[in-house]
Amino acid sequence: MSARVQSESFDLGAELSGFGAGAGAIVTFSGLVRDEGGRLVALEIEHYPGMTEKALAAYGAEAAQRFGLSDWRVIHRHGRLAVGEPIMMVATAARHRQAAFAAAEYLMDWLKSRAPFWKREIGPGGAGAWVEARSEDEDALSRW
Amino acid sequence: MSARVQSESFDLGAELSGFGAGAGAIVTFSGLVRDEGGRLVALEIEHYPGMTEKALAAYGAEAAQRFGLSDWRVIHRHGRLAVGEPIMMVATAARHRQAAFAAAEYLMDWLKSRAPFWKREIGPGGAGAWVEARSEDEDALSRW
Amino acid sequence: MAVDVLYFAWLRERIGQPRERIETRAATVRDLVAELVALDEWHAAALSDLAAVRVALDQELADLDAPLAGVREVAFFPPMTGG
Amino acid sequence: MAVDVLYFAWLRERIGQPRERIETRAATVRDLVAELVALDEWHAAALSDLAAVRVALDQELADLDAPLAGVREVAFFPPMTGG
Repeated sequence: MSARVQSESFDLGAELSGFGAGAGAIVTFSGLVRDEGGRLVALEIEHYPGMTEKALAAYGAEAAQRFGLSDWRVIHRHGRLAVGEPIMMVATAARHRQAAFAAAEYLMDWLKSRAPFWKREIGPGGAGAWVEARSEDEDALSRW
Repeated sequence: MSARVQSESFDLGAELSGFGAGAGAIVTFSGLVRDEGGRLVALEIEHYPGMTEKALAAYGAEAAQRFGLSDWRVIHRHGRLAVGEPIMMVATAARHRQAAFAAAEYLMDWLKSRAPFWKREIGPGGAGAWVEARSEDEDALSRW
Repeated sequence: MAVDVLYFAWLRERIGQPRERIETRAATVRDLVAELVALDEWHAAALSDLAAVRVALDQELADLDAPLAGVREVAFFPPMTGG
Repeated sequence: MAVDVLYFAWLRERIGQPRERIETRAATVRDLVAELVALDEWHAAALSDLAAVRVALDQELADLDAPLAGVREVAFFPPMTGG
């Protein structure tokens, strides 16, 4: 049961070692930097130190209670992340698969629209546009 | 894009190394042997050699097409698996998280009720009951 | 014609063997089941409740009314519990 | 009272600084925005379209009509794009 905000990379396999012991179902999500057809070389991720950690821990605890998770983990990076690098991950452990899937999707929907991170595109020529929030991401929250 | 049936264990982290390169979203599910409150020491999993491999490959290919996956992997074990060991995993890679989540859940729903595996409980005293199919698992298929 | 008939999980245990070769004139799976049930008490016990039995023909799921023409391998088993 | 006002992403860039200390008598976030907009053209540009601005009070998401009494840190930023 932990939330981390960090600039260093992480290894999904290493993070999962020992995760969810005793559970029947483990779901993970990881988000990676896409090159958007060659338009991007990296993303620069800004965040709100202090609030970020609190928000991730709060959403994790909420998901744990709502879906009866036996374990959960959230890691989100900030700073400059090259194409192909992991941006973040969530992992959820529960008795059955439905709860583990639902909790991972719930966490992702909250992180996308309610955790204080902002992505900026970095192209071959340097810093580009701030990524705009997608209305689908906002809409996704309404299902919970 | 691969399906495997094997008696050996596998390491989720190792399986994901290089998986889904170029994708933005990776979802994994892994199922582990639960001890059911101390009632079990292992599961024995029987399967239908020949049909199993075909079924897993077919469901994977179907999910890839339906959800636009850039990569997928299914591994399912058979034989005697001790409590805490991984039973199976699916991994899906797509551009966005919705497709990756939906494809992983779709694959799990198919594997649970349509792939030729049968689980038997092994208690401290030896072989016990065959696990009965859950009506929720059958119902889960109807949503697709 | 001759078909290989395979059994899995508790059907295999009740019948006492994992496979057998059967000479049959059955037109459908249901007809074949009737012939098997008539063989002995073990087949009868295993195949008594068809709601609990699933069928594959040449390794593809099928239903009880599927035709057997050209089929080489018929498998009977309980509802699957993978994943 | 004095509050620390923080800006992130393009709001930070338009305003030209990540934080500032503001003496204010504003009762709500909306009142504070009005005072900030009156400061100079950069604040006005950053805070012109409030539909595109999100607010946190002491690191908790809040809305524009939330009261400022007792608040020490106010943050303005665009819709979040984590994950």
